[in-house]
Amino acid sequence: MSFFRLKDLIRAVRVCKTAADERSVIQRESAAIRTSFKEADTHDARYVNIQKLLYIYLLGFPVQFGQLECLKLAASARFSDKRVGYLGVTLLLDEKQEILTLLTNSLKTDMHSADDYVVGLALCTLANVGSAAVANDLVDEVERLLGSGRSYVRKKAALAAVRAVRRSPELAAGFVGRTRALLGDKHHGVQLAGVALASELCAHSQEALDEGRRLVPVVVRQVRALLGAASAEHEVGGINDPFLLAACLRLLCVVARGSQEAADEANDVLTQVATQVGGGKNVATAILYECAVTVLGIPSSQALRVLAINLLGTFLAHADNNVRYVALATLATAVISEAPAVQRHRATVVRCMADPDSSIRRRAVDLGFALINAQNVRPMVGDMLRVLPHADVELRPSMVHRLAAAIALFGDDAAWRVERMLRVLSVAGAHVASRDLFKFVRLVAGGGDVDVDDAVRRRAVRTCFALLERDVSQDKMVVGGVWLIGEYADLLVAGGDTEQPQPHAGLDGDDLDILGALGRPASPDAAQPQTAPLSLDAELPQAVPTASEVVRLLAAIARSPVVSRTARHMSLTALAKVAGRIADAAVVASIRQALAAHQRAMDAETQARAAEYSALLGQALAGVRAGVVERMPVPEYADVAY
Amino acid sequence: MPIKYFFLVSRQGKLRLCKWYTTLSPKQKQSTIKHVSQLVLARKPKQCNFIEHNDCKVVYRKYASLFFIAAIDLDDNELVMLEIIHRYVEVLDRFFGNVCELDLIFNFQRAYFVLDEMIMAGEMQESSKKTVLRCLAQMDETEALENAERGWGDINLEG
Amino acid sequence: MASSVFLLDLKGKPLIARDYRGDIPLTAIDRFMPLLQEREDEEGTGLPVMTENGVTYLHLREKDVYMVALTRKNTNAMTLLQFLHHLSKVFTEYFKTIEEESIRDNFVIIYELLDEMMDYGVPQITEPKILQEYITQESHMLEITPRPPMAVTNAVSWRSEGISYRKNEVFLDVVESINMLVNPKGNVLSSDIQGAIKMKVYLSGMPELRLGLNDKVMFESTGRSAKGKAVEMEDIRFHQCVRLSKFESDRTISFIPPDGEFELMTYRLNTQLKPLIWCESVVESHRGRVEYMIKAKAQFKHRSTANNVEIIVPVPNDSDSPKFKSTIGSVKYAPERSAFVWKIKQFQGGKEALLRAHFGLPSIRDDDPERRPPISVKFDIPYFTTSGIQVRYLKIVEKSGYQALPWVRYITKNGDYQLRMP
Amino acid sequence: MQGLEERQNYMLTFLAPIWKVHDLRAELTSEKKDPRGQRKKVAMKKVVANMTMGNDMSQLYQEVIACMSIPDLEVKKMVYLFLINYARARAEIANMAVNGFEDDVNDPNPLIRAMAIRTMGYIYVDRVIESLIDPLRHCLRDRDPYVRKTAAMAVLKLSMFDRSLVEEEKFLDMLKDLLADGNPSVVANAVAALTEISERSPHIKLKLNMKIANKLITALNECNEWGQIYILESLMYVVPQDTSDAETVIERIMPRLQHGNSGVVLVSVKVIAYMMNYVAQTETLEPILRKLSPPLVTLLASGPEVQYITLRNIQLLLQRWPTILQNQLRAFFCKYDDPIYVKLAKLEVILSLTTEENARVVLTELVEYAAEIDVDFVRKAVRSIGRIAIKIELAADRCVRALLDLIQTKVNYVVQEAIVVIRDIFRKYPNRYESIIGTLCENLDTLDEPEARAAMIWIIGQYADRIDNSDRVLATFLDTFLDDPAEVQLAMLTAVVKLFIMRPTAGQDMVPKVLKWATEHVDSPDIRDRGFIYWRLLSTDPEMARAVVLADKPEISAEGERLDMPLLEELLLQVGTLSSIYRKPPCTFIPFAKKRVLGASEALTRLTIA
Repeated sequence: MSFFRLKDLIRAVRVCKTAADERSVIQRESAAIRTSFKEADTHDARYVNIQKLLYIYLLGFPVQFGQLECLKLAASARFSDKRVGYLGVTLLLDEKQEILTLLTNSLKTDMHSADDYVVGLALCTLANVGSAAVANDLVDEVERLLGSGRSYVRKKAALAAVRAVRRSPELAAGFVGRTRALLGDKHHGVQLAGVALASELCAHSQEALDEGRRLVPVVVRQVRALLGAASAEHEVGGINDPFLLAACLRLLCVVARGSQEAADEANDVLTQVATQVGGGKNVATAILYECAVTVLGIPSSQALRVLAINLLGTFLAHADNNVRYVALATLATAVISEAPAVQRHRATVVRCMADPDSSIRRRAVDLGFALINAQNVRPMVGDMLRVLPHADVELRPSMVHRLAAAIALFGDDAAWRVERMLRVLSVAGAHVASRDLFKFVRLVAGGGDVDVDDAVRRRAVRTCFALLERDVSQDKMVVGGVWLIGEYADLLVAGGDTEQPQPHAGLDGDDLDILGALGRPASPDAAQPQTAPLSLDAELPQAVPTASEVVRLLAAIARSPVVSRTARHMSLTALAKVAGRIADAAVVASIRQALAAHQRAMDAETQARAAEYSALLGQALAGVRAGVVERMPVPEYADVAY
Repeated sequence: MPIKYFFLVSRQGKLRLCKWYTTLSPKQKQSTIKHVSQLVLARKPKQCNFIEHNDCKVVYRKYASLFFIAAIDLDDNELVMLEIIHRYVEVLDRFFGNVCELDLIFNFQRAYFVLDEMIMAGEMQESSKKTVLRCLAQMDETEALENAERGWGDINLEG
Repeated sequence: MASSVFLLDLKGKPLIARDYRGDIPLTAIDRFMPLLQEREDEEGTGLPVMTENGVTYLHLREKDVYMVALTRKNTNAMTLLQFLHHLSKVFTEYFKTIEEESIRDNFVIIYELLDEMMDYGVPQITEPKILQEYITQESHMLEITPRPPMAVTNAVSWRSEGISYRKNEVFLDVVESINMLVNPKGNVLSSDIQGAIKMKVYLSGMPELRLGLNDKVMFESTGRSAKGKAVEMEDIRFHQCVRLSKFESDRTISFIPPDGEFELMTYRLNTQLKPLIWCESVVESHRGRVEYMIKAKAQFKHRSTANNVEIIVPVPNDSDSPKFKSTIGSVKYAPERSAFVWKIKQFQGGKEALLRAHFGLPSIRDDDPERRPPISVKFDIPYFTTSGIQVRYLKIVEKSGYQALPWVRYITKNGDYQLRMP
Repeated sequence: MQGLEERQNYMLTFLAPIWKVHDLRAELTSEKKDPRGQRKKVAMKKVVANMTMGNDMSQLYQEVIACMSIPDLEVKKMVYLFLINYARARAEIANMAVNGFEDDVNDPNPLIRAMAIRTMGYIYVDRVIESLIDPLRHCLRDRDPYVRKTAAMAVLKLSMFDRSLVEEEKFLDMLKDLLADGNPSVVANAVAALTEISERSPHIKLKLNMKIANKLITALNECNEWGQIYILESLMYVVPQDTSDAETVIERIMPRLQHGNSGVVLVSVKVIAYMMNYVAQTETLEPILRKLSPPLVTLLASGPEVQYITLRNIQLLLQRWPTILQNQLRAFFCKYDDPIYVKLAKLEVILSLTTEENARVVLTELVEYAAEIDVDFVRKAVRSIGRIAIKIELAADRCVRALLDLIQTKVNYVVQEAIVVIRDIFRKYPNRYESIIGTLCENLDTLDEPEARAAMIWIIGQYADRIDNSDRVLATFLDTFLDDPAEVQLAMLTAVVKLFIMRPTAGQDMVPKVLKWATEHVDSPDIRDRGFIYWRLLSTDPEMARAVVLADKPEISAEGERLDMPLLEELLLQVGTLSSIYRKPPCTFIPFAKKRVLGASEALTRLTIA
């Protein structure tokens, strides 16, 4: 009782004007197909129904009920039924489903078929959805078919073997001996599949890797042959079978990694590729790029490495974004081994960090971080801080983490490190990981690898106070700031210090008003800042509050509906610490009052703290209070290295 | 270089073909396609043809109103992937004769057949257009014969 | 107010983009779909208000089109959403339906409308009838360019001058929709009556209308003892043509109506009602099949009859091979709604009906837990209002002094009528 | 037309060349006969279509501006649209268009004059703005109200470009004059412009006296729905000096609650709620509150978006005036097809409306919700059952029973959610339900959510002396301590210390271990602090430690989750805005948002902390 032929179904869907109409057509048809599966048990009906189901599947509607039917259709004697049936299997089923094992028998039978195309369908199904179990059951057939007289079958068998080995690595041993013949095959398709198989095997067994290294001369010969002769059948943009050529280069990279001997054997042919291929088309660039990756990935000669880096350098200047992207990505991996050569491109990389294309930006940021070293850390961290507020949101956590690492690794000046980290926190505190925050806190406390004195701490905590007064939207800024304010409350409010607080640079609400964001044409910046950005050139703001202002801020954070629970909890502990540091009766009283507000809190941890600290601040415990919350020991454990 | 998945999506975001070479749950598949198409559709013409998504490199190229999208490993060669996509388009072009989106809409299953002759297990299996087209022609002939036996020879052969 | 307004297709691609303030880059709209999907439930309904990076996205979905307003301010969300609603009403009036296609085909006039309906993101005028007077689909040469109609700036912003009919008539429909939520035990959880008085006005000139109802509050305030039954309306909302202060002071409903069709007022009565149509259901699930027994009862006066009754009973999404047996009416499987629909053309008060249904289920099924949608019922009962509301008079005065005829109809029908299943 | 193009796209062959901008340029400059500009009009449509799709058409500006002279209104509008899109960013485009504008502002047709003023205001380019100033002054006094109301908006635009310019050129004064304009729509736009300018400006503070307020309220009757909204919004700037002023405004606004536009209704609610702050006597307030309820319930009959905003605001109003919406509970029961965000918002309101009388009905309904399949909704339903237990003592027994039944369903997230709320019930009713701890402990292995783990640990620690094997049970959480999230670690820290204080021998192995981990192996400064504080307490004086750790904890209050009073007060001034939906002050998500405060007045009665 199905309504449509396939063509009619597609037409019926295409005339639907709304998603609701489409859904209704599909649901009606699906119900009809389900009923038809139960009522008409013929392959003819199935052949049509499954094609329709595949279309329905493509539209995103559920079709699990057709899975068994695909298996049934694949078992039909007709080629056309098998073709649709197996296609259904590969699309509607996957290796995790148990019913897939029901398929093993049909696959086995079909692999013995006299018709190459039937054998091909079975191999293709195995290669695309085979599970470890199915692969193990059929490995004998696959091995046998590798020796088929037909290249059509051999290439498919080799790729089925790739899948088998991926799912069941212990099968690798059985195929190692077959690669030489495959690589030497005169048919390109078989060679291509052979290279894939060889690469896959190398990932799973040392034996295969050894064999692979013995095959280097074969691969080199192959590459040379491709560079030499032209073949109309396989040529693309002036290059003879670039697919095979790239695969061969990739295989060389796999086998010659960590083998000087293999690398030496490949040296000449790689030089030949790097110098001979050209023409500026995508396909030529693709080969050069593959070649450069191989050169840099194996212990190749210094001359060749320089050649590769220079090649990538020219890519970086290319007008085509694809080529620039590739260059940025590859240079990032080469920084470690070829640092000075790559450093030359720093300015370009920084420019790319502001590229309109987010893909380019992302790669440039990666490379930028890889480039940071002790010499350039200050300008580079500055560049990164400038980029950070405009970076894609999903990129920020990793940027922030790497910034923290770079600041810690290469910054030798404590004050500078603290200042930069405060900027990171104030700009992107929402994205800072707990671990990085902890390392920052530890640095300020004096547990880092550089000396921090009270002058630095004082500046830090006063900055925190000023920053938290203007903005509590960056969680880790709040968490870290609250901790510092509690721990160093004495430094924060104490008089008699030599440093004069800086005027609040750029904080005046009036002149920052809307004009920046509104009067001018919209810039990407306009979408970003929650508050006016702190200029990198201006000093961070500082404040020297009174004790009661400190209490007021902490109490406000404890009550704030917008901060995280952790920040709220910590502000209570910070209040307790302030009471320990500043033994002024009025201050203690105001803190007790602030704590009292949380004694009935719904949040259990908040309530516990409020109650505990209230008790601690009571008369009875006045003598020990300061001792209990005195300055915390400096954290010193080993596992905080980057 | 194993391809992880390959799909075709129209400028309106309609899925035209989709093939998975890695195993994911149906929900993961759906959300991947949704997200990746969204990212790709939002790209401007001059931007590069690569984006990153969930530890994959997504390589795409637009032909007329249709985007061809493939995901590969981060260390795979994205420029070669562009060539593979183009090769697939060339074969489709010969197979259908001046192929357009409409051909693929009405003959989506045949687009899968073509793909299966070029890529298996995520690996490229044949670099000769001629070979692919010859094999497809022979299989289609068998299918046509069998359909004629069933008495409805017209089904499925014309768009 | 709004910085920009977008119409998007289902995938989030802009069909129309109108930037009013230039303080949000147009690319910000690219974040709309990802944001929506992050917070979307299974039906695809995401929060109507979302903020990211200081940019707020307010939206409605109208069929396959998202209407989105962006703002950077702490805008009045209700006002903006109402504007989007009106926008969709105007578009419907202009293009019949709001679909991707109709929008693509009419983008020039849509831009004109957007320019006129909102200035600098501040809503201006949203009366379709008036807009149609000077923003039309035919093209204008400048020498015969229209001028802004008086109504755009007038106190009576919904009616143009100079309307004329040969036959002056007014049709009044009093429609009461019954909202009902019943638990599986048959207890009414909530129920109310949503009434509406809809009008079709074909009157010349600028007529003054006055409508009298059996409104209890008015009867009491005027110290009149009600002749018949008086009705106490819980809450009333009026079309903008009704003089609200006049109503507030003496409960008179007086107004100059718009031309053509409109909804004059809605009212609500919050009374505990017995379900007019009540269904009892028994469901038996087995492996591979599921069976239903439904008993329906018309619980209203014998002399009334419910017409076009539809009882919609949900079934699993993947049901197949339906079989039905019923004492009256016809039953049909509606896979597109994942339900079967039992239609009874005429269901007389006090009567009962029975239905049995049987479905097959496939062997491989989705293992997600199943939703439990309620049974819903549709019906209409003519010549009857549940509340007892009556139109006592409709006075029509126009300075030309013509006579006009009012016609009144009453009907009760289902509103949101849900019976939860066991 | 573009639709057609879209359809043709399916037919474009993949390997065909792509269509380019220069084709359009050719069409726009075509020499072919085109007396009425109809060909160019088609080309212009293509330009606009491309612009809409995000393709950059700005290169065509010379050709497009040339089309300004085509005598066709539609073409003119398209050219204007083009200018709005591109001229802001490219001054050369704007400069070229100025001549055309100058002709149009003097056009005899008011439609054209207004359009030119409107469009120029959109183009923030010095040259255009300069040439706008004089015509704008004329237009503000134009004989046609349509032009005047458009000009009022242009002043707003101008102020966004250059605030001082507006003040220097006396445009603000002209706007103020327009408040007395005879035409209601002009008044409305002037009000809208003035309020927004003042909201943005640091030194303009809008304050309306009762005389103006009364005038504006009178104009309400004549305005269209949008104008009414602007006028009503402006009433938030009236600070009543005595109760009678406030009462007058409320009385005169009241009819607006019957308006068909939900925006008008909600903004009226806002003004009334605001004015109620200035009405002292509670007996006057009661009838007002009674009148507010029905319109709020009616708003729930609208689409889900309107429902959502209404619900979020109802929740605010309820916190301030708990008697509002009495007996309306059932209107908030969830419908099957309500979107999840509406359901969640309804649950909050249901909870607020629950009283001793209706608790039973509510509980039945919540248990029903807990059996649905949407995880967020189910969780919130379970949580609400716990909240009701805490809020209404009489219902507590029944709630606890319902929660135990839910735990028996073994649906993992339901169990975990139930354990969390049971911990809170323990904190509200100590020594009443401890007998159920055994049942809770049966589910130890299934707890994988931090909150549930923390709750369970809290329960064990709190009753360490009553649970026989509390040390062993607690020890089962030890293995994962270092991998647990902070929330669980904190709970564990406190629980272990409690155990030690109550049963020193049972806890003596665990305490040093956990304290050592907390202070040396956890990378949270907070947990370290907590660890050291406990450590120092225990090592100084165990009795003192007991006094602190087991310090009296008052019963938690159901009000615990209510908003802070000052915040509530601020949010109630924001009814209907984003701020009211997010329940955050505007300045937390909008840069430079002005804070709204209740204006000082003798009549002001502040809400005090209950």
